[in-house]
Amino acid sequence: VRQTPTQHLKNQFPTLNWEHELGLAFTKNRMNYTNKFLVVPESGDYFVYSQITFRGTTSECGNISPGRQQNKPDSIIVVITKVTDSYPEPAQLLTGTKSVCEISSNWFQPLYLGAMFSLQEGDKLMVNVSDISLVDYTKEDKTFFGAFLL
Amino acid sequence: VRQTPTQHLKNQFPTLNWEHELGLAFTKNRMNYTNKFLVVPESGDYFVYSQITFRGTTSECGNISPGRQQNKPDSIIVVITKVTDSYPEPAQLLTGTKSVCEISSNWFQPLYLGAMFSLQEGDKLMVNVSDISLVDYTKEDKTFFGAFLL
Amino acid sequence: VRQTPTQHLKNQFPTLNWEHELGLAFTKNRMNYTNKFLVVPESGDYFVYSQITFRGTTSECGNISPGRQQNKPDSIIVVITKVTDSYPEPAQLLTGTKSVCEISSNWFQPLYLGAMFSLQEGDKLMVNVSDISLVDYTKEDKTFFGAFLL
Amino acid sequence: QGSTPGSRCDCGGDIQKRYGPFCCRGCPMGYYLKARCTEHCGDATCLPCPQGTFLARENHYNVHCTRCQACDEEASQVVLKNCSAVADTRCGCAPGQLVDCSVKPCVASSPFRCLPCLDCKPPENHTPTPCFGRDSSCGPCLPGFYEHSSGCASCPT
Repeated sequence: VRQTPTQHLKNQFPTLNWEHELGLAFTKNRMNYTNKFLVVPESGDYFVYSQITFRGTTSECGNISPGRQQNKPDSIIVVITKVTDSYPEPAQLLTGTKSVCEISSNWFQPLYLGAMFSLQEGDKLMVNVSDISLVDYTKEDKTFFGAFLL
Repeated sequence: VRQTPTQHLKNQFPTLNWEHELGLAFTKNRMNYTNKFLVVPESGDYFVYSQITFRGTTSECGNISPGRQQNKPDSIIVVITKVTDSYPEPAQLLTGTKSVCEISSNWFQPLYLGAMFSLQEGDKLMVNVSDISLVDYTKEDKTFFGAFLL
Repeated sequence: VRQTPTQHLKNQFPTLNWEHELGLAFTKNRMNYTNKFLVVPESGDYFVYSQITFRGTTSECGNISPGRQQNKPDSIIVVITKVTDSYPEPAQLLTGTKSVCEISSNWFQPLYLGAMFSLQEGDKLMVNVSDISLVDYTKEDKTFFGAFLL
Repeated sequence: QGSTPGSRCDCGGDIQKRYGPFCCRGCPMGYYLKARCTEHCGDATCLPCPQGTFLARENHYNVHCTRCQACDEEASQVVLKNCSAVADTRCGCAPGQLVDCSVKPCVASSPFRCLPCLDCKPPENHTPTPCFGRDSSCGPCLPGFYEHSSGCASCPT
């Protein structure tokens, strides 16, 4: 599933939009992808995973001068979220969160997540990130999202 | 499985204690959790995984002054260990080890591990970390541990 | 599978060589390992994963002096690549890429990758890294590579 | 290959282990369990650990041997003791080199690299200090000598 960045839900991290048919991406066994969500076709235990590669230029935090006070770091966050009809609020299933305070001119790093969950038919899975502008969506082997029934 | 930190085995990294019934945590198919261990119910190939989110304040290493000598980093380590009654010593199955030398006022980062192993009925799996005080156990989507039969 | 470093294909990152029978390593169900490749025994959906622990001493980038300009970072890269008879070029299935600019005297960190792919009988999987000399091959729980049929 | 013949056989202690109807004696160090015993109080079938693996404990029932660790050549480590069927590889530093732990705090399993000992000139003027103790200095000068740049010079008389 390849990602094209789009802002989505209010007062929540932006949701990534994925491409699900080209290249390595595929959906089968009625696992469906619509409007930013992987839709669970049948109840069961699923292994859900994602990697997001982030990249950015150095921020104020990495800008060190003699005698300076230590700065607060920036951060990169990825959240795999479940939306279900049975409950009005999304549930955060998996969160990868890392501080970023790099002294180099630019930086890049991946966050990987994966775990097993009991999901219900019709549950929807999405990926939210702290800042879409930091997501490296250029190649599907660096940023991806998937789930399979165990 | 949510984690509540407790010191455990001598001359070995401390073992994490997990909560295994509330929220996203569950055990099924006779996979049992007792006294810090996931207990393997039947011999077979299992995918074992864990993510530990660490967080800390900056250490001496990140405290840089002009012309200083480079400091040695701290480190964060997570080990998934197997204990079996067929051999008197635990076996390290998976190890995530990362150096930490942050210049920011504080830092946080996850270590993720996952792989397939041939396990015997009765084998026990536990998670050890280099320093329990650095583990972010506040949310189950950030720090988790699981295994499933393939 | 343990790794012993060897250079391999032209104009491509070096390919890691693995040991596949000792300790925790094993192959079964006709999954075969020959000459740096895991060979897919039957067509189907496979979960493919690897962790590479990298370690190094600090580079120029981490060498900071007052009023200095920000340096370009080094990088560590791991790629799980598929080689198939049906197409003359390898396909990059998974890539972990991280910038490295550490101020400490040395550093070490893992990159983990894992995802599901539809593979054909006879497809071959290998792991390439940006710099073999940075790979920590000393223990099998830190650097590993595997795949299983779903 | 079995372990301690003629000992008590009641599966009670840790000498034997119950496998179904039988009490089996385990395998000695350096061997892994190939097959369980097929008669009460019999010996398990044990085979030697393959090259590159070991098992250090007696009377066990492990079906795999543990892989030997490798020494980190990039960190100038050397093999102090090769892996055998009963003990893991022991890695360390060559003579004239000191163990430099890669992290702080340093624990037994911490990564380390080997650094050349400081070349203390002239050695005869220095209190002899084992290499590993000379983390960053050559040690005090002998009486009648004083620290001078990187060596010990004789005190003016």
